[in-house]
Amino acid sequence: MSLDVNDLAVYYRTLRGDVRALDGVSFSLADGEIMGLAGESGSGKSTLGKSLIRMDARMRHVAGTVRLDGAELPVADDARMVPFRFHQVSLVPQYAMSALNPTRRIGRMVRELVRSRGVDYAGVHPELLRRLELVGLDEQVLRRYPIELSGGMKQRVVMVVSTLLNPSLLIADEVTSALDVSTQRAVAEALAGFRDRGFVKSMVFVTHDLALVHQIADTIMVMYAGRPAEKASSRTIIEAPRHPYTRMLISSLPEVGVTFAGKRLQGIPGRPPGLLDPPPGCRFRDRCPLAFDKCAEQPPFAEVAPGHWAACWKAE
Amino acid sequence: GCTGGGGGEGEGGYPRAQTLYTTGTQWGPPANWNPIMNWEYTTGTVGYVYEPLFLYDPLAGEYIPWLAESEEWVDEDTYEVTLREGVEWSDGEPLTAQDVVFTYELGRFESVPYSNVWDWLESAEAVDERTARFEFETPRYQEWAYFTYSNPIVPRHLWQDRTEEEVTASANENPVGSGPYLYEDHSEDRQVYRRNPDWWAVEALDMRVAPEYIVDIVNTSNEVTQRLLTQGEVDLSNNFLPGINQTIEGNPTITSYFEEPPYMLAANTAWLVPNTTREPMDDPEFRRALASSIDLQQIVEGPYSNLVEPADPTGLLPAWQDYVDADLVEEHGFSHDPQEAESILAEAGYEDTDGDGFVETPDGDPIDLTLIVPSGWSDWMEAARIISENAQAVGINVTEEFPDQAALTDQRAAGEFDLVINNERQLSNTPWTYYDYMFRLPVQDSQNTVNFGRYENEELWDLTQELAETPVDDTEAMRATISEIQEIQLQETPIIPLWYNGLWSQYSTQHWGNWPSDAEDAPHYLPTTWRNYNQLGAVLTLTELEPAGR
Amino acid sequence: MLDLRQVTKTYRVGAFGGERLHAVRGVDLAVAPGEVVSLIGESGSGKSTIGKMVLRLIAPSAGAITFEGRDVAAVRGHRATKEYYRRVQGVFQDPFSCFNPVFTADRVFGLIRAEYHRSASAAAWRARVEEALATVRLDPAQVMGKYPHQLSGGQLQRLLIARALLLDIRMLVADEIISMLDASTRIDVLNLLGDLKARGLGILFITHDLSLGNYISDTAVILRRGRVVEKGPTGEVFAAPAHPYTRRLLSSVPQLHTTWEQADAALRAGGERACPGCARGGQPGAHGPVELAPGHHVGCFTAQD
Amino acid sequence: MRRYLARKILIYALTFFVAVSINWLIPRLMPGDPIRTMLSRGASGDEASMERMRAYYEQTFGLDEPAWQQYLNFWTSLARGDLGISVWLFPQPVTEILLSAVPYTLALLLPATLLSWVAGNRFGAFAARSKWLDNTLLPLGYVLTATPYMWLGILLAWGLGIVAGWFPTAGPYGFGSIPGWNWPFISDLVSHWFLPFASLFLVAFGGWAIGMRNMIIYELEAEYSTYLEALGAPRRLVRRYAFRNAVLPQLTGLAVQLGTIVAGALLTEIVFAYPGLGNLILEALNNRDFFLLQGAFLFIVVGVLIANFIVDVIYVVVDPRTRTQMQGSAA
Amino acid sequence: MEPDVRAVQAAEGLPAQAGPPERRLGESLHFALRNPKLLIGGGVVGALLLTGLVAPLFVQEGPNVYVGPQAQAPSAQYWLGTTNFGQDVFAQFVFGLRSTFLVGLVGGGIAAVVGMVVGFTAGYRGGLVDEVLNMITNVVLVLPALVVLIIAAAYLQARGIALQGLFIGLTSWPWVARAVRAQTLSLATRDFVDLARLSGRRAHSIVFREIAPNMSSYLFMTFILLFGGAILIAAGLDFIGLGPTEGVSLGLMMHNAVTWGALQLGMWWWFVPPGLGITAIVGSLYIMNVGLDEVFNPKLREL
Ligand SMILES: Nc1ncnc2c1ncn2[C@@H]1O[C@H](COP(=O)(O)OP(=O)(O)OP(=O)(O)O)[C@@H](O)[C@H]1O
Ligand SMILES: Nc1ncnc2c1ncn2[C@@H]1O[C@H](COP(=O)(O)OP(=O)(O)OP(=O)(O)O)[C@@H](O)[C@H]1O
Ligand SMILES: [Mg+2]
Ligand SMILES: [Mg+2]
Repeated sequence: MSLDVNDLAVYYRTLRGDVRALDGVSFSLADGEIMGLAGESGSGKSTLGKSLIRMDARMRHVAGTVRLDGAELPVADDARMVPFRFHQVSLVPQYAMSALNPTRRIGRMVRELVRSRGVDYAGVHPELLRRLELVGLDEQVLRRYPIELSGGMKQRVVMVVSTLLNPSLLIADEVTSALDVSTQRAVAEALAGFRDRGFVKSMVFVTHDLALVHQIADTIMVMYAGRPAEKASSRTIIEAPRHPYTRMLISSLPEVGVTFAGKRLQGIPGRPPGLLDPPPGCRFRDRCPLAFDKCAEQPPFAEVAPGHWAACWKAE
Repeated sequence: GCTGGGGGEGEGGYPRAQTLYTTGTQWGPPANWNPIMNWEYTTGTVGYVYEPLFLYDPLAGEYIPWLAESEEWVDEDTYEVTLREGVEWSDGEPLTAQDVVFTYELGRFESVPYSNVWDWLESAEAVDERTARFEFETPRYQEWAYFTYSNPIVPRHLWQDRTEEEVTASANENPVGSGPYLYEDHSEDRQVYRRNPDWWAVEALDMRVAPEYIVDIVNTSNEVTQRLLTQGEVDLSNNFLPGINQTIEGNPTITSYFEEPPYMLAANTAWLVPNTTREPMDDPEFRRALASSIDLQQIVEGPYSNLVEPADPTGLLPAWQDYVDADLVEEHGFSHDPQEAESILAEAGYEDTDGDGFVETPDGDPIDLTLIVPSGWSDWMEAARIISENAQAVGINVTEEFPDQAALTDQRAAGEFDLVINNERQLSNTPWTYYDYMFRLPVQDSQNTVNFGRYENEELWDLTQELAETPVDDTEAMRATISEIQEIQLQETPIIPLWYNGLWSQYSTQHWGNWPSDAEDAPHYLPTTWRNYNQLGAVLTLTELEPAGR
Repeated sequence: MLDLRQVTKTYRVGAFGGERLHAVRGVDLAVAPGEVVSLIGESGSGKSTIGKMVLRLIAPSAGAITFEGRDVAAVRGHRATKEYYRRVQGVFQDPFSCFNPVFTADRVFGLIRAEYHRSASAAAWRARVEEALATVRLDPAQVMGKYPHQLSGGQLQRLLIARALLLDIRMLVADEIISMLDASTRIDVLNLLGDLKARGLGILFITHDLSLGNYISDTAVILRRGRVVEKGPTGEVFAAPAHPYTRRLLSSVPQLHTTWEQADAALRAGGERACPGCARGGQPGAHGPVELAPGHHVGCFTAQD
Repeated sequence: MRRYLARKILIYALTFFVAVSINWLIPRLMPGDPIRTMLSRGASGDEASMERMRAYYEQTFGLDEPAWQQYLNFWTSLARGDLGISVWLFPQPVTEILLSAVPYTLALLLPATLLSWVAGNRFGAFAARSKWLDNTLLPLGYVLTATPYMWLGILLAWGLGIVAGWFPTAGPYGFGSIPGWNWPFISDLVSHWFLPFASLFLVAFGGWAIGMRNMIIYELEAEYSTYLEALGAPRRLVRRYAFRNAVLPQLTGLAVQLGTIVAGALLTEIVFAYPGLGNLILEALNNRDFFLLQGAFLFIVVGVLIANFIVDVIYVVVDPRTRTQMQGSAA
Repeated sequence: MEPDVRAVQAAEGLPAQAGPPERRLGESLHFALRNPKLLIGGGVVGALLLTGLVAPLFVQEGPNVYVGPQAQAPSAQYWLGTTNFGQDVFAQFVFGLRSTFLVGLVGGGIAAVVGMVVGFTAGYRGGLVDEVLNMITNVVLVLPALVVLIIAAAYLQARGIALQGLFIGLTSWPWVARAVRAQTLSLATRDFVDLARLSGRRAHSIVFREIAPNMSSYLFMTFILLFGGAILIAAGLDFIGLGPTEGVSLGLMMHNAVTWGALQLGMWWWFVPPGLGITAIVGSLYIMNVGLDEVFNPKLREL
């Protein structure tokens, strides 16, 4: 069990009260597992990712624990998290395009970063080159400034840098959203390759594109309004989802071959609840065709089948 | 030891005890040492380096033979001047009558300031080594006397090959003169002179200038000068320093000519010049009413804190007191008297017909006058405020305006103004210079130096010319003519005297003593470095100075 | 209805504008009433540039665009432009950036009224707006008077479409209107476009998502580096992509029921690099559109890049 | 790069042309006649000789020619490096006057600008995001930038000069000193230089410190900083990066502010009777000395342009972003 | 002398708007009321402004009238003492405040307007217009403003405070133009601009009705900086005697105090208040500006 998140709750402090962006999230991640984290915008995917490595000043850890490789991650304590970062947990951020200091040559930045973490740069340099090559970049990029690289290149550089110290857990947040299909594919495959080669043990791959996540992830967790809705293997999620939200989501995805004239797809009516003061009970209740009285009570995120968790009273 | 002021005492500096620091004349970096260019030669060029034939001491009212030993009007039209024996230029050449003749011959160049001498001078020749003779078409005695002391003599042997441009447009670096000092050095903010050990007066007059060095400091602002004076870095300041009266009272090391108000000698008269080509300033009654409305005392006590004195109704400087006809002043003079002003106005038909509190002309036109003084001349600006207030108090609508100085000069020259304050003419050997300033005719399109009010009175101008042709030693005749002038002047009031501007001068006794003052035993010379004042005997101040503590 | 002939757009870039960037090169295409034409291509292939040229937001460097027989370039002056916009409207990619964040969202209607329907009475206008909102299936109570951030992307996007419907439009340029939306709201907007098409509107649908292009459009136009490399009835293009580029693009699209490996395998099986256009006599790497089947053209420009 | 420089140089050349032409024009539009102003300082009051002299000097200065001719003459002599003769300080060549004044201005300007920039940036970066420093020391910075140059100058002159007696308050060196390469003179020089320098420095320092503080806060919020922090980079490194990036806009700020700083220097010179361009300009103006005014202006414009150019070049060297923009498009 | 450009440059990073007005207003107000920088800065400026507006009403005679004894230290009757001529320093101070604010308002306002018009036009129109405007901006930028102002000031025969403000405004706009241009460039790429064009809007109303409102907080901050800058420039001009020839201003008071020997005479009451007044106004404006930045920019807010 590489990562074990238990009942994690993280709120954003705002003027008008706490935004309950993560409210009781539990899941675990096995060694070597790539978990796709999907869900609508605002469902708390990024918040979860950030909580595992570095909370920003506005985030407040309310409850829950995170264990990584058996050791507790002090997620709420910025200073105590430092030793874990980069070494144990690492991140390919959503903003990878602007994650590199625009005025430093990439090589120099990497060197300074690595040294500042107490690692001998000379020791990792060959590995760095090897990995760059692996993602299709040559040594030259180290002598370039970020602006001289295309979006896809920067994305790949960040991937290599973030995983340079072979962290146990990698969080990849929307790393492909800004790329077009062919680059998207290359980047996604490279990330999977990193896992295969053992550069990272496990990975949380955040995206809102189910079709994409399904290509590389072992498992998928679908989030809804700050809570996990369903988690299962990719195949199961696509082919036999149990949570009504997941089901509706998947059926609204057009595929090549499906046409408007042929088969009119249906979206999910309504909007997710605001997280400032969410209603009690199942948060999908308002939009759920299956909703019934019991949904006024929060369904547990329960294992409905081996390796298949869902938070729905009707999931069985 | 950073107070620096006096500079290094030993190596690399002028010894403080033997150096006189002056300021107040030079407003920009020393740029030329050309005595002919009398508007901007570096302080001391004339007086310290070049010298005139005579000095005129206005306090004593007498001419002091300087390069000249004596002068004589051989006949009405012929003047002969005899030089001293053994006077040498600082390069060792003798100073001769040829030099004197040459200097005046330079006036044949139209660009030389005294070129107008040739309007009435016929010829100049050297009779012998020491005697020069001048023949006149019209002997303008007063003006000639003025020339003999104000124009310095230049060395012919160095200047004779100079072109007009070299004479009137060259810097004349390394000046060779006959005076008590030699050019030593200059930089952007100072001019340094060193004593001339071979100065002729040491032998001839047993006179020596006390400071070995004179450092004249370029002015930047009054504020800086005050600082330097307080810090003892400057010995003699010829700046108008407001509030200096308090310093003089409170600081024993800072003194001036008088111990009490007005503290300073008078240097010139400030006039209120009405533009007599405009209504209603063309009306003597109106001018008189205006004159009576002005409370000079308020100006003297206000902006000047008693550093100046109100002017005599004739406008003549205290040095010319003898020429003021007291009876006439008694009869026709004016003084601050608002009621009188109002009644003059009423009698002359100036009444407030539209009820705005200000009088209109007898024709019923509103009067709205502007008094201009240059912006930045803060004392005058304050004075202008007071004058406007005073005038308004008697119903004359005057408002003050402060245009830029150069703009004002334009307006003044073109006669495009109502009222302006001016003090162009300085202290001199004769009141003639003042009357020339007031009444000069004909009025031209552009009046640049005289008669800004464009006042036309043939009679006064004739009298002025008569005065010009009166011998300077015939004081009776002079007085008679001047009385005639004053009789008309006081009734016409073409130009209103305001106050006497001071010969601003304050000195520190920290390093030098025996400064001029009105005390019995003190020297009575003009304590100034202003341009053209050395010829008025200011240079003699230097001969009287004594190092402090002796 | 809309015709593009040899439309080209060249940008001057670099210091002094010394370099040329060919954003669009010799594009021919046509949109008929009631037809959805999708423009598909990678980022930078010139899709938006075409859309903007149609909307007269930028001027073509060469070529002609005609709308209902009139040359669009000839539309000059404020009045004529307004008339043009009465017929042709656009909806853009990012619904959030289409709304001025400092004003309420319904200001987009206000602008239309101020420019086109000054004389309409308030009541008549309201009725008109409500009708348009009904068409896009929005509840006026939910959207009127709200600020853009208070509305979802789908709502905003529908507001924009409703805005276009307030005018008597014949042609809609929809530039990536769904890429910023969540999967669940996306389909609603697409369905709406389908409804509009049924009303006889011509739609230029710009996308880089091939599956969406397929879902809604009648004709697919594949752009690559400013050139049309393939053009044809959507079904045909997707079922039998002719140009290698189209094929590669298709194989990279993540699909729910096909993995990338499977897609690759299919691609290999189909003869990876063969260009049917060349096979039909086009000069390899340099031929313009070659008709493969009725209305299905393929161009091959590899040699000229 | 070369193209970029070529373009810049073109812009600078045009700017130079326009600025200098404006300067040629403005004094000539002003009321007031330089020759009359010059001669009226003299003692000779004779109208007739005055008129003759005026005509003579007008011709000497070429002011009797038509304006367009004067303008052409101006450019042709400028091309020969001849700035004409000063009216006020007749007959000194303008170039000479300026050459003796410029060193003083530079002696104040260069160190004050550079040191304040460096120190201000360091201090601002140091103070940023430290609540304590931010709330205590930075207000001081604000007060400093908000202080009129001359006011601070005078306060210093009186406080440290007159009252404390630590420093002389006027002139470039003691009025009794004779310039030379010896210690007494050099220390004299430095002690005179210090107060004007300090007052310029302090005002500018406050400005830079605040600017830096504001800039660096944004940089610390930037995503590359967040990324570094997420990877556990120490604060030192994050700040160092932020500092470097924040300095770049400060560099542009330097170019933008130069005109202002020059103005400040001129005022300071006036307060401390420092014989730089400050007093020259003011007096040249009062005396309608077109030629000196043009010359001084030219010096300043050229100086500012050169400084701007240097900043531009430095900017290109240190900020890779500008370089790629210059090449036209991103890779 | 010139506004602290850097603060504005920093603010360029500002997300064009942090939410819609009604929420923004509420939030901004909330943060504004809790921002000590804004409160203190605003408080000082406000207090001085109020003094400048109200106090002159209670001064019986004009500021230049000789009302009392000469050179008197502060007393119950003359709160700030009197000048060498017996003018009431307090009266001068409050009138001076008024004109100092006026200079700031006129100078800052004109600079803001010119800078914005140039910046908007250059940024929105682009192309040749942009190049030309950029060139003009550059020229004005390198022209040493003070020197030009000195010349301009001398050119005017009589100078009022408003006129001085006008001239200051006309020389201090370039950096605003640059900044506004940059902002406009980025805002003009927003789709709502295209949409407005599609709605048949004309260019000027797009700029002023669509783009400008999005920069309102930024423009406001710019104006504040210009305001302070204009005051300082005016003080510099006044100080060297090229200030207004009519009326009073704080700079003029300083000038008068210095020329009339207030320092030598130890008349601190004449010399200190105007300098302090200027420093207080400008300093508070700057501090206020940083406060505003923190209020408008969510990134800088501290909870
Ligand atoms: N700084 C913040 N302050 C207040 N609320 C925030 C903040 N950041 C995020 N939130 C709220 O927290 C919730 C979760 O946000 P999060 O960014 O984790 O969503 P996400 O699933 O990553 O969405 P997306 O797909 O758009 O990236 C949202 O409702 C969002 O509005
Ligand atoms: N104003 C412009 N100036 C210079 N180049 C431009 C401009 N606008 C677009 N381009 C360039 O033109 C090319 C086509 O751009 P366009 O926006 O049409 O692409 P696109 O297919 O819409 O891409 P995306 O999917 O990213 O929106 C790109 O290389 C782009 O960089
Ligand atoms: Mg996210
Ligand atoms: Mg696009």
